[in-house]
Order: sequence, then C-alpha cells, then structure tokens
Amino acid sequence: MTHPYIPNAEPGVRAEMLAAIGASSVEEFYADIPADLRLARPLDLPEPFTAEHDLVRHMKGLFDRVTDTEEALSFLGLGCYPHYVPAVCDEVNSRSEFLTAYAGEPYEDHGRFQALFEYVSMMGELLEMDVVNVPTYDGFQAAGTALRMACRYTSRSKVLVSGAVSADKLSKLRDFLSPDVEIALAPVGEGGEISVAEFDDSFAAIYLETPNVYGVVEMRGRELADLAHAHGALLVVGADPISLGVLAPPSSYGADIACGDIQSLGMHQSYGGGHAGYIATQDHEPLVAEFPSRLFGIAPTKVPGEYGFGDVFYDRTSFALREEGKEWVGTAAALWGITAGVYLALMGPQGMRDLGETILARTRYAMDALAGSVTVLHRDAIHFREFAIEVPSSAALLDGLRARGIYGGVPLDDRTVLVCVTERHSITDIDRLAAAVQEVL
Amino acid sequence: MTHPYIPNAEPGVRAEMLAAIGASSVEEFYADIPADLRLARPLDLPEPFTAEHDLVRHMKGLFDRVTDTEEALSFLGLGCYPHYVPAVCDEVNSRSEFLTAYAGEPYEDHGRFQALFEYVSMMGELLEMDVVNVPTYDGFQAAGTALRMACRYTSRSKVLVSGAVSADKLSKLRDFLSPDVEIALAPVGEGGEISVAEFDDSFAAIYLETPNVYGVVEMRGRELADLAHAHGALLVVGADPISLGVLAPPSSYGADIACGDIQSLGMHQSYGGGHAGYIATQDHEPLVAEFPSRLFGIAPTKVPGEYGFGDVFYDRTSFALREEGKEWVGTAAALWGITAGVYLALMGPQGMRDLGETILARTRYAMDALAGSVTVLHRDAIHFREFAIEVPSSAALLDGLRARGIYGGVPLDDRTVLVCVTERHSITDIDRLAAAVQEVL
Amino acid sequence: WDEPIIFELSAPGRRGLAVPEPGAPLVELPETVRRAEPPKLPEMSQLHVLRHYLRLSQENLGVDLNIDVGQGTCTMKYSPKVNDRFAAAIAELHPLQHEETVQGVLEIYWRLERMLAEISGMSRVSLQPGSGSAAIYANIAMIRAYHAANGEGHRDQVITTMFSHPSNAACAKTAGYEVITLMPDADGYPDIEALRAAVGPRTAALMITNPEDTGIFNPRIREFVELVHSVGGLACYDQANANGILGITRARDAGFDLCHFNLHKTFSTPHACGGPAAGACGVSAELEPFLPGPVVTFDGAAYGMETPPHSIGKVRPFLGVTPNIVRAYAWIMAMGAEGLRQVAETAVLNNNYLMHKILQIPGASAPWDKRRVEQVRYSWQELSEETGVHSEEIGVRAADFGVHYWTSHHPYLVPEPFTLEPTESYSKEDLDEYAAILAHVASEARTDPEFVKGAPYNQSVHKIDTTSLDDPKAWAPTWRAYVRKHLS
Amino acid sequence: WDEPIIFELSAPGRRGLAVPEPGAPLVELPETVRRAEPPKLPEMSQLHVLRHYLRLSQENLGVDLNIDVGQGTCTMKYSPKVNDRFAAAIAELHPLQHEETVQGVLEIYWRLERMLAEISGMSRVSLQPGSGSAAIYANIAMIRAYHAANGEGHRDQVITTMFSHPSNAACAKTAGYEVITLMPDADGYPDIEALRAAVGPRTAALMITNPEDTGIFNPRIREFVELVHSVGGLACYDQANANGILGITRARDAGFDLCHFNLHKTFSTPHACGGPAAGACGVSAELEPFLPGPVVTFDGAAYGMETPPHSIGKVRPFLGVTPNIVRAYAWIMAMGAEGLRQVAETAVLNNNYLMHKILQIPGASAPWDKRRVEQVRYSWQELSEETGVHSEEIGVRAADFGVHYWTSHHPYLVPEPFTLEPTESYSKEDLDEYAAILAHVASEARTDPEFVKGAPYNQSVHKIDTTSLDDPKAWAPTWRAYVRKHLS
Repeated sequence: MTHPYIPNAEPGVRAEMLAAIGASSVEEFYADIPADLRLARPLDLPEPFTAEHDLVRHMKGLFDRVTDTEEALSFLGLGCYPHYVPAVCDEVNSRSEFLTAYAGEPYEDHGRFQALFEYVSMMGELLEMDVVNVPTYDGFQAAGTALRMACRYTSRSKVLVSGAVSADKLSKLRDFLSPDVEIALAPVGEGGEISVAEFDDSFAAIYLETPNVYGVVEMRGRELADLAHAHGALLVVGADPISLGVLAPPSSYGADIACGDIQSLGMHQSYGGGHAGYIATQDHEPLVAEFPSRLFGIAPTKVPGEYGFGDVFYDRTSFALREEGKEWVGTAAALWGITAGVYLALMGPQGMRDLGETILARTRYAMDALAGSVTVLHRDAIHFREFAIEVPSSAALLDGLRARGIYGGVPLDDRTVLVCVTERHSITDIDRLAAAVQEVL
Repeated sequence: MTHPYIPNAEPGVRAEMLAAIGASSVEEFYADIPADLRLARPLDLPEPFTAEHDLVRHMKGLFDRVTDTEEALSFLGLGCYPHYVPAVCDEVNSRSEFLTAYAGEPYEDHGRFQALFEYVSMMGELLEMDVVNVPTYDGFQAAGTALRMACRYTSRSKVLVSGAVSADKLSKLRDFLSPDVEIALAPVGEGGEISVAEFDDSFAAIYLETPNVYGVVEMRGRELADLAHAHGALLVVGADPISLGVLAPPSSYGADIACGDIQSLGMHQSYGGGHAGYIATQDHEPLVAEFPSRLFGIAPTKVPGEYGFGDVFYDRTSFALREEGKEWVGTAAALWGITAGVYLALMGPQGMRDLGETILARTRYAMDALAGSVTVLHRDAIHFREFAIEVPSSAALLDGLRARGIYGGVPLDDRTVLVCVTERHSITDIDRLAAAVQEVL
Repeated sequence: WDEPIIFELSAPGRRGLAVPEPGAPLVELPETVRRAEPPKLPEMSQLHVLRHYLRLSQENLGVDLNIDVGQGTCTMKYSPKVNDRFAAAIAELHPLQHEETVQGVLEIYWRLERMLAEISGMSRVSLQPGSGSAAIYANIAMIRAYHAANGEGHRDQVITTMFSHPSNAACAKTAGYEVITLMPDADGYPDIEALRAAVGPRTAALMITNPEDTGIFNPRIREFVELVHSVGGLACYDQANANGILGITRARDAGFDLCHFNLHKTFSTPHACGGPAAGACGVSAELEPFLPGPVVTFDGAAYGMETPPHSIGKVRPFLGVTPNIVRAYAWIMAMGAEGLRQVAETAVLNNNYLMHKILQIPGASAPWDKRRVEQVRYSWQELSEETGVHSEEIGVRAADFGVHYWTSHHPYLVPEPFTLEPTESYSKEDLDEYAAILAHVASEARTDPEFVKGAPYNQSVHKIDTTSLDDPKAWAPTWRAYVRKHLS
Repeated sequence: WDEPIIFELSAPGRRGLAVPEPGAPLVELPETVRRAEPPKLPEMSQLHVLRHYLRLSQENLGVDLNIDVGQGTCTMKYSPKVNDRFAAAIAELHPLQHEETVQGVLEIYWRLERMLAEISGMSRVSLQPGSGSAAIYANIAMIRAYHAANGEGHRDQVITTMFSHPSNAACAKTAGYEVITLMPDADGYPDIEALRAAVGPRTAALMITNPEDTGIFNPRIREFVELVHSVGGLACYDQANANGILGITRARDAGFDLCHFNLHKTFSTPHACGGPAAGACGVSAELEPFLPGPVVTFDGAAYGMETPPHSIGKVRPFLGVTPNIVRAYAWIMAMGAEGLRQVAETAVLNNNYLMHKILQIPGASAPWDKRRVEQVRYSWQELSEETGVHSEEIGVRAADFGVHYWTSHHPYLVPEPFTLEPTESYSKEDLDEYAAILAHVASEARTDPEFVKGAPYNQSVHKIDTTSLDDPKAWAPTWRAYVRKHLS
C-alpha cells in the first residue's frame, strides 16, 4: 500500500522517475555510503499504526493515563502558568499558513514578518522599550542571553543574580554562562525581596525578577538601577509581561534590559511546551549590536506608502557570521510570538489592566484564605499570582490535596509550597483549596 | 464596557455616528414601532458571562454532565454513525473561510462553488449518476423530496415505502408527503428484506433502503426496478454512500433516484448535528427539473480553459419563482457537502473498498460473537454495519450494559435491539460487548 | 491560485488515508450486490488533498475575512470562535444515548428554549428544524395540523407578502396551500387593503416578516394579525429579520401565534457556506400540542424528552442541529438582556449610518424613503438608467476590492436592487470603507461602464459565461457529465 | 489584502476580550510599582483582531499551501493534521504535576527516546532541547563537562566544516571554544588532510553534518571520527540532514559519541514560522551521566524522572517541547521501520529526480558533480554571469508563481547558491511543476533581466528597500521606533 504521507512511494511512479533519471534502483543513490556503515537489518521499531484511526486509538490509550489541570483543580505555577487562552489565539496559531511556514522571504511570507513585527511592537509598548527580539526559546534562554549581552556590552565577566530565582533557571544560567562568566548570588531579604550588600565595578549587571520566584513584587528597582549604573553596570530585569497592565515596566525605573517568558500571553501549559523568551532594550546601537536573535523592522518598498519588512542589523547574527556572530540564532519559538501578539491585541490596555487587577485581588484573597491554617511567607509584600506557604510537610500536604482532586502547588522544598492563583481561579476554587488544606493538615 | 462583539457600542463612536446622521438617539430609528408593541422592561434572561473565560467555565460545567461515545463504548447507530472522521476533514471545515461564508457570487466565493462542485462530482462517481444536488438538510428530507420528485415526475400521488425504514424517518415522510401523497407500506420478509406483494399503475415509486433499518443488504433491487418501470413508476433507493466502495450503486440495478444521508462521510455524530442529504439522478431533463435544491455546474469564463461555476437550471427553485418553484430551497448543509468531498478524496477508490470490507467483516464477526447468547435476526442475510438482536428485555439489557460503560445499541422495541459496528470498533471492543451481554443476561 | 478540478490531481495508486484492517474473515458478496467497478474517485496523498482544499478555502471570503454587510437579510455577524469549541465538545455524542448520559446537553436545549420563549414572548419553542426555511415549513405543518384538529381542514389559503422571504410562499405551497401574496402599497408597507380583501373562511394563516426585507417596519402589524384572527386564521411571524428588534418588541406581544428564528442569523451561528444552520419555532400555548417531537422536559431534577400529544412528528432526525444549538446558547449567555438590546440598537445605528453614506452616492436610492430598522433594500435604478450597468455587475466589480453584495430575491420589485445589512459586528471604519468602495465603483460605472461590466479583474476567475448552465445539452452538474459532454 | 499595521486599526474604548471580575477587594499598588500610563496597545473588537490575523495568515505560505522544496536543509515535510490533535490533547497539562498523574506522557517520552536511540544507534537520548541549535549547544555543553570531568578541561578547540550548519560553529564559540572550520576539498568533501592538520591535544570535538548541506555524503566519515578519537576528542554528529538515511546508516555505527536530531525536520513536527521546534540529543553510554536533567525512567511498572549524576543541568524549562515530542512520536508510530526506510528512499529518489530536471535548465549547476543524498546546493553562477541576475532575485521572482526557495547560509561558498530539498512529501507532478517554474524564471532572466530584478509583482508587497534596516538612525525594530523616527 502506498503510504498516505509518501505520494512517490507508489511503485509505478517510482519506476517512471528512476527511468527518467536513468537509474536502476534507489540503491544507486546510496553508493557513497560504505558498506560497513550500512545497517544490514530493519530498524527495531514497534509495529506501526498506519490507519489514522488506529493511531488515534493508540494515542488515546496513552492520554487516558494523564489527569490534566482541567480535570483536577490546579494551583501549579513556578514558570508555567494557567492563564486563560482566548479562543482566537488558538485559531490564529493553528492556521496552516502560520503553523507550517518556516523561513520564507518578506514577500511570500509577508504575513509572518508583519505578525512578528506587530508582536515586537506591542511588547515594545508594554515594556516602553524600542527594541524587542523575535522570540528566543524561553525565559531561561532570555535571561542567559540578556546577561551575556550585558557582559559583552560592559566587557566584564561577573553578574549579580537575585537569589529569588527558581532553581531550574539558575541551573540553566550556570550552564549557559560557563565557562567565562561568574555568578554571584544576592540573598533574599526578610520581606522576600532581593537584598544587595556588596557591589562594585567588576560586575556587568544586576539581575532580578519581579514578581520574583515567591510572587513578590520587587519595590527597589529604581535604587538598584542607580546602583548598577553608578558602577558602570546594567540592570537586567526579568518580568512576566502579563503583569505589566498594572505593574510599572522595568524601563520606567531604569532597567537597561528587560527579559522573560511570554507563555502567559496566550500559550497553553502544554506540559512545558508553551514557552518563548523576550529580550528588550532601548534603541541604543551598542546594546542592539549584542542581540543574537533576529530583529524585524519595517521598511519602505518601491511603492510609496507601502510597508515591507526585513531583518534589522542582520550582520550581528550567526546566520551571517557563523562563530563571529553573537551566540547563535536558529529556529526558536516564533509562533508563540505571533500568538502573544494576538493576545495583546485582544486584551488592549484595558484588558491588561483589568486582568492585572483581578490577579492581584485574587492572589491577596488566596493568601488571606490560607493564612488561617498555614504560614504565608512574606505576607506583607505585594504578591502577584504566586505566594509561598510553610507547612509541616510539603509532600504530605500535596498528596492529601491530590487525593481530593487538587494540585495544591509546587514544592520548593520539604516545608515550602508555592501556590499560584490566576484569573482562572474563581473565588469558589480558592475557598475549596483553603478548605481542603485545613482538612489535610 | 464596550462588548468585545460590538465595536460601535463604544459611546464615543456612537455619538459621532448619530451626529453624522443627524439623529439625537437610536430611539428615533424605532419610531415606526408603536408604543404598545414596545417591551417596557428588560428581557428576563440569566446574568451573562461576558468574560470569555467565565463562559468557558459555565459551558464546561454543562459538558461535564455528559458521557460521550469516546468515554463509553458505543454500539449506537440507527441513522447516526460513529465512523472515523479523518483529521483533515475537521481541518478543512473549520477554516474560517468556509465556516463563516454564506452565499457570495462565484467570483469572490469561487472556492465554495468549486468545493461543492467537486463534492457532487465525487458523489456522482460513487453513485454512477450524473446529477447530484448541493446537500439538503438530511437523509429524511432527501427521501421526502425524492418521493415528491417521483410523484411530480409521474403525476401520481401514491408511493410504496419499505417497512424496513426507521420509525422516525417514516414520521417525517408522513408529515412531508401530506396532504396529497398516500403512503403504502411494504412488509418486511422473513429474510429481513422488503417484500412487495401488490403493485400497480397508481404508484409513483417504490422506496427501499439498502442496507435497510436492520442492516440487511437488499438483494432484489434489479427485480424491483423492473417491477416499478413496468408500471411506469420509479425506483427510489436510499443508500448510505459509505457502503458503496463494496456494494453496487443503486443506478447499477436500475434505480432512478438515489438518496440518503452523508453523515457517514466525515461528519461527527454531534448529537445529531452532522446530517446532510443527497439526491441523485441521471441527466434526464424532466427529472432534473424536479430537483428543488441548487445544482452547481461548471462553465467557461472569458479566459479560454478557465473553469467557472454557477447554478444549473436555476429557474426550478423557489429563489427564482417563490411558490411556483419546486418545494423550497434555503440554507441547508453545504459545509457537510464540502466535508464529504474531502472525505471521499482522502479515501479514494481503494480506501472506500478497504473500509467496506472491514465493516462487512466486523459486522459478521459481531453477529457471530453475539449469536452465542442472543438471537441474531436475519442471520443469513448480508449485513452492513448493523444488525438486530432479540432479547428478553431491551431496557434491562441496555441498562446492564450501560452500567458496564457500554452503550449496547438502540432499542427498536421492548425486545429488539439494533447493534451498530463500524471500522472504529476493534475486535477487542466487540469481544468486550459479547462478554458483557452474556454477563448481563 | 489556479487550482485544478480535483480529478485532475489524481494519480493511480495514491491514497490519502489508510483504514483499519478487518481483523476478521472477509465476507464474500454475491455478484448482485457487489460493486463491479471501483468508483472513479481521485487518488491523492493526504498532503495533496489538504493543499487543494486549503487553496480553495483561500479562494473564498466569509464573515471573518471581509466586511460582510452585503449579504442583506442574512444577518452576517461575528460567530465567536470560542463557540466553535463548544460545538466541538459534543462531537462524539450520539443522539440516541440514554437521557441520563446527556443531561448537560438537554439542559442547554431547555435553557435556550426558555430564553427564546422570553425573547419572542411565545410559550414553547422547538429547536428541531434544520434551518429557517425548515422552521417555516414546520410552522405551516403545525398550522395545518391545528386547523385539521379543529375540524377546519378546509382552510386552504396562506397569505404572505412580497417582501417576506420566498420560503414563506414556497413552504406553504409545498404543504398544500394556495398562496396569496400581498404587494407593497405606495408607501412600501404591505397593503392592508389587499389583506382585508384576501382574508376569509379559506384563510389558514398569514406568514409575514417584519421588518420586511426592505428594512421597513410595518407599524400596523397588530392590525394585520387581528384581521387574520378575525376570520379564524393564524398569524405566523418570520423573524429572520429580528436582529434590530431584540428586546425592543416581541412576536407574541403583537398577537402572533407562531414565529421562527434563524439561529444562524440573529443568534450568530456560522453560515457555513449555506448550512448546517438551525431554526427555532416558537408557538403560543394553544399550538404547543402540535410541536415537532420530541421536546425537552424538565421535572426540576432531571431533563428528559417527550413528544407532544398532537405532534406533527419529526421534521428532522433527532433533536436538532446540536452544534448550533450549543453555539446560540453560548452567544446569548455571553450577551445577556442588556447585551441583546445593545446588539439591536447598534445594528440599527449601523444601518442608518450606512444608509446615510450610501444615499450620498449619486445614482443610489432607497425606495419609499421610509425609516429603516436593520437593513435597507437599495436601488441603482438611476445609475443603471444612466450608464447601462446593472446592480449585479456593480456587485461583482466591488468584489475586486474585497467585499461583495447580493442583490435580492427575484422578482426584482425594487429595480436594480442591492441589500445591505451591517449588523452590530462592524465598526464605523468598516462602514466607511464599504461605502467608499461602492462610491468608487459607481463612479467607475459613469466613466467607463464597459469596464465595470467586464468585471471581475482581481478574482480567481474571470467573467463567467453562464449560458450553458440552462441548456440541458450542455450543462454539467458533475465532472462526469462534463467529461461526457465536453471532453469526449 | 492591503492590511494596515495593527496600531492603525485601533479606536479608543474598543476591546477584544473581557476578563473575569476580581470578585475580591482590589489591591492598592504603591506608586513606585504602579504603572503610570496604560500601554499603547491597540484597542479593537474581537472580530477585527481575528480578521487582521486571518488576512496576515493568507499573506503567508507554508508546507500545506505550496510546493515547499525550496527551503533546503530544513526538510519541509508534511506534518500530519492528526498529530496536531495529539499536541492539543496535552494543552492543559502542567509540567510540574506529580508523576503519577502524567504516566501516559512520560511513556511517550520514554518510547520516543528508545526509538531515536535505535534510529541513531546511541545509548540514551534527551528530548529537552528546544530546537536543533539548542541541541547542538547541549551537546557541546556535555562535551565540555565530559572533558572537565576527565581532567581534560584544557581542550579548547572544536573542529567543524563549512557545510555544517553555522550553529555548530556558533554554539561551540558560545561555549567558550575556539572554532576551526574545514573547507571542502576539490571534490566537495570535507578536507581530511585539513582535519589531520587540525587535530591535536587541544581538540575537544568534531562537530559535523553528513550528508553536508550540499547533499554530498562524506564516505570517509569513519576516518574522520577515528582521527578525532585518536587524539582524545569526541565526535558529534549534526543529524539535521538525516531524512535521506533513516534506516540506512546510523550515527553510532560510524563511531560518533553524540548526535542530535531536529524533530521539526526529520520527524515532521511543524516549522511554525520558526519554532517552537524540538531537538533530541543522543549519546553513547559514556556520555549518559552528562545528559541534561531530568530524563525519563521506567522501572517496568511506572515512569518517573531522574537527573543524571553529572548532568549539565537544565538547558530549557521542564522536560521538553512536549507538543512536538507527542507529534514526533505519533509520526514514527504511523510509519514504522519500513515506513521510515520508505521515507528515506523516496526523499532521495525525489531529490535525484529533481536534480535531473534542474540540471537541464541552462545556467544551473550542482558544483562538484557528485552523487547527492537528500538535497542539493545548486548554483546559478553561469546564469548570473550571463545576465547579472542574482540567485536571490530569481528566488523572489519564483514567489510570483507561488513557490520560493532559500539560497543558503552565508558565506556563499557555492556562488549564487540555491538549495532544494524535496523530501518524501512531494509528488512527481510537484517536482515537475517546481522545475518548470525555475526554468521559466531562468529564461525570463535571459530575455529581460531587469524585469526579474524588479520582482516581485504578484505578492502582498513590492520590492523592499532594505537600506534603512542597517542604519541605526533609520531602523525601526518596533512601531514605536518607527513613529518616533519617521512619523513625528
């Protein structure tokens, strides 16, 4: 049978093509592969499900053995968030034209260039910064690259990183900044904020996040920007753009580079498959020169008034210069950039503000609701979407909640659990969590 | 708040538009509606869920209270069938361009005309008939209209209808053929086939289905065609096109009109939402004149070799002639026609034959598997997809099966249950049903 | 794209889908019922089928793509994407599942029925019909059954108006009635004197739209109803044009006995290239027993189904076009009472704004110069007389600019008609752009009429020669007919 | 469509989505952290956002729409639609759910890992990297960690070839290595003498593609690996070009210690305008302890996760780009061993057939005149010298006919390059059509070179003036920069 995915597997057309080429068999084309490298047996793979229906049944059998966050009530966050994804976001990113395109020219793929230009432009408005990259892989990579940018820009090789960063991200930073960049960790203060004791001219940057890993909104951005600048260093701020309808953008208190993950802006959790990273700066040429990612810009065409698009400052990239480019560039997460653009266009300024207010209010409500039975950490700080609680045993609490159909949070350690509340959690959901926590403890 | 679905509800733009018109308020436009017809209070409707997320939660709450045929193991058929729907079918019919279009001209909606022309053309190949309508509502309507076509064509007002037709369809026929057409019922013979005792020149048509309501493939089509023709009547055959990869098309044994439902060809069950009706004849002008539906034909354009499309013989329709047209025409089920076209193109001749063979084999397997514990009706006949079993109590059996997660079939009466088997039912599924039936009885 | 007919893309041996192997012994078919020759369906790989249909889709417009105000009477509005998800959620529900396994869906039916009853003022609603016309037919069937049950089977006339949808006339005729069509009076209203002359002991019903397809609301509608009631007839309201009067006025309040809605118009379910649609029949308490069966019941705890005692029976398989029932329900739930009223008011504002712009185009008029509700049937009569360009040609030329319109149903009582209904979904900027395109084409018609008559220039195909379509020797309603008549 | 920039579609007060009301007291933010001015995002109704993006989508191609053989090295193949369903099925899974609630997904990871290990001959596979380049980086990070663990941290050179993807060079550099790039020898193979000269005690690894981006398979690949091994270096195989050799030859069998696959190339996950993609790193037993963590474990009953003892740590959040892991798994399960071999053979047949057609076009050549596997880097040098038309211009003109191609990465070692890789997804008719379009454009270049240089004529926009994009004073990488520099 001719496989539905391989039109020219049909023997008749195969013979016709071989005849046209003048070859006797496909084997001829493999003549350069030495015999001792040839695999003499078929690959040892499972029997295939060639019939689409049989494949669907097989996959369904696997998916029947998961219980997702719509079946359970989930308060899991820590870098992957259950914000509501508008139907229009899914509609646009599932369009074949976007889903299956790749790297065409700004003519036949004008739509991709425009959609990504619009994405970076909307992010620019949200961040109040003039330069935003076509997305890199994720927020981890964005932070790593932002710090390397700062090092290249300042010609220094040491960075001060907030201790209120997730362990996984720190692991990525350690690997990615190796071997040449040293990481110093700034401790977390009593209030849950970064605390900077020592700083000097050897540092390229201060890196902090807001809201940080404990959900705490950092209050001293301006002060740290001034400190960094006084020492010729940059302030790099990791910020989830979902918060920027209500929180001040990092640029407003002097951050030189903003970065983060855009999964919140219209991407599903997808078991970690919805991530993409942004990096933003002002339009300062020496700093722009340090971006490894592609930057899309608007340009005139030969028809007056018509907009075309193209790569800004392409000769920074590894596509242009191989190892002489900045880091590397390749396929990353463009579709999520387009999707985030759709999300921001749907929300508009008003939607972003309303959303931020709802999240702030519900986070506070949840903290208050849980405070009756557990210790809520950093309770006086302003929290956005996440907060940590201290419990006798993280595992015991979470196991007990899971038995009640609740994914109660992410264990940060044996006694600390991070709880995430978004606009998708109704007051009833939160009350249910609070009641269940009380019950389990 | 300006509703996301109503751009001009925004007060500023509203005022601007009113000013442009020179009206002081929207009330002016309602001046023709007498005060005593005006509703003096707001409609008494539930509080809305304006936030999309809240609506999603509400709907999810409702959908949580259904258990569908992927959660249970279902053997339900009787006019709505669980055939496998290829992903490409869903992809095409969910395209905005098709889903939200309506009735444009053959220029800006060239794609719709071509897709529907291709659908009728593929149906024509399957049926070996030259004229196929743009879909009507469903198979019920198709049968009703086919019989009215036969009556108009023969100028007679009596039809012989097989008793092996579902009660619901018979109900529709009775209503739709009122007040002027008389229905005589032909009994079902021992073997499960139609049995025609008396027939004369007063009849406009014989109507039979194959496979019929018991899943039995009618063997005497040619004989009944000859009988009908001998009396100046037509043979009208209801046939599910899904069977025609293996079964002979009605035209091959002399049917004058074929009709039926195309839900099998790529539509989901959708709680009865996947139906569309086809009617087909040969290219015989007086019979073509009796179609009420639109017929799409191919036509030249002013560019040589280019294909355009348009309505064939438009002046039959109620759009052209109001009550002087044939029955009526209106929005029916075009999207399912397009989808069925996609389905047939995916399947091709080989797929349709393979599918038919699989269904025939599994139906037989299921009959044999159940024959151990219940009486299988018409067991010697050839069955396609459905068969009836006789049990002590339909309700008791089905309740017992349902408690085991199986929808065992549709009760035809207190002691007869119709069981449906398609390519989606694996041998294991069938064995599971057989074991459960034995257990329940 | 210059996309071939699908049969031209076929090559032997290819296939788009594999199906499960039997896994059981094959069944031998006797020759009498075995297909002799395989059907000549196209043979294509999966990507190629997909590509073909994606290209065709791109050769189509749709509400989501253009400023779709030109499909007057059809209430082209935004079908929220989220509602498609809800429709998909019931894809695997079989309509004959036991009631206890489908409580959520029955509840949607029940609640939508109650909401439509409130919107129309009617007592009960059936959601079974597959479209607006099917709902009209169901209404006339109920009227027939009602009179028959009352021993009034002799009533054999149905009265309608020329600006009511043709299905009112056609369905009545199909149901066995003689049809009397009232023409508009000099003011553009249905002629009440003609009605007075028409009613009598043979009158079964009045079937009427209001506002009519002209967009004019008949202010004497209650008199019409009363006149028909006075002779024992029923009054049936075609509410295809309800979008401008939601929450403003109700069918039952004007005395109607039956009405229908098109859920794919007023209640936003997608038009889907011409269906699947969904219709709803609303009836007064008196007509409840005649509703198509089954209807959904609720005993305060569980939902069920029952068939009314004098039901006309099935008008369609199963309970209704459920995906659209679900969508319409979700749409109303996203709007609420205040939202529906905003829909109506905005649709009417948009229409009047657009009318204001269109009437500034030289050569365009809105006959009868009456107030309009949610749409207008305009006329290019003046322009056409001056230039020889017909309305249909102007519409085709407008398509070159990415929009279109349709003229109206035959007969063209309004000469050189075009019918615009902007609904609440469009913005002021959309209406401005649409009016500007028509103004541009109208000016082209004056400066170069032949150019406009030769349109389109910017579409997938050029001007079509339709003569063969009405010639039985030449017409080709399928590819096989085309091959037989033109290629062999 | 002549679609404006989205900011131009904004009007005050409109919105595309409403969000849930707080339902709890609002939190007052101190001024230091409160946003002062609302962001200048567009204000649009939902339909208008949708319409804008649907129109943009129609201004884009993609595998599903065109004959996408021109994106050589990228293995543009059909991504089965059914696999998108599977990807959607895990949309609501959080990556930190307890292992017992995600057994089915862990099983997919586990099984895909085993299948890729069999396909490459490697011992273990990590599916964490977000793309091919990220996988290359993970491989170099493992190499670095391996040498460090063995006290060989002084090895500071990585050797690659000019026709390996630039990310091999760039990632090695980013990881702190000096990069040595081997140029092709006179026959088009990587120069083994140059390798011999390059290897030594400073050699950390060889990072190489085979077949290279020219489509030429290096028959002495095992010697390359052995040379590097002989000085204590590791050999790392970039398998971006694996599509033609699936089931034919395996990385480990040639002695490689590490390799990577691009799941969005060889294993059919969609390219998505440039990601999300997915990469897989395969390693020998010796390198297993260095894999990124966590990896999936299976004890015969349940699936779990663990971090290898000397793991380089996270290269990405969580376990991997799961939607693409699911798609790649489903694709292999639809193919099986025989199917994969058919993929390879057909991709190679298609490539050789297309090469046969392309080389008949006067002015086109395939430098080095060697046998090719799954793609070819061609040259228009002859045509360009004759006509002055550059390869890039020919590609842009081809877009007027609904296809396109990509030239290659810089530097253009093959002069006036274009790189075609037809994969197994395309039919003979597709290849014929594609070759015919290029032949047509090439003949246009001869008859009217200026016309070709002025292309495109049939696209959404005309020839772009790119000068401003490299000028810091004029470039506009966002709309706000454009407004500031050009509109105010």
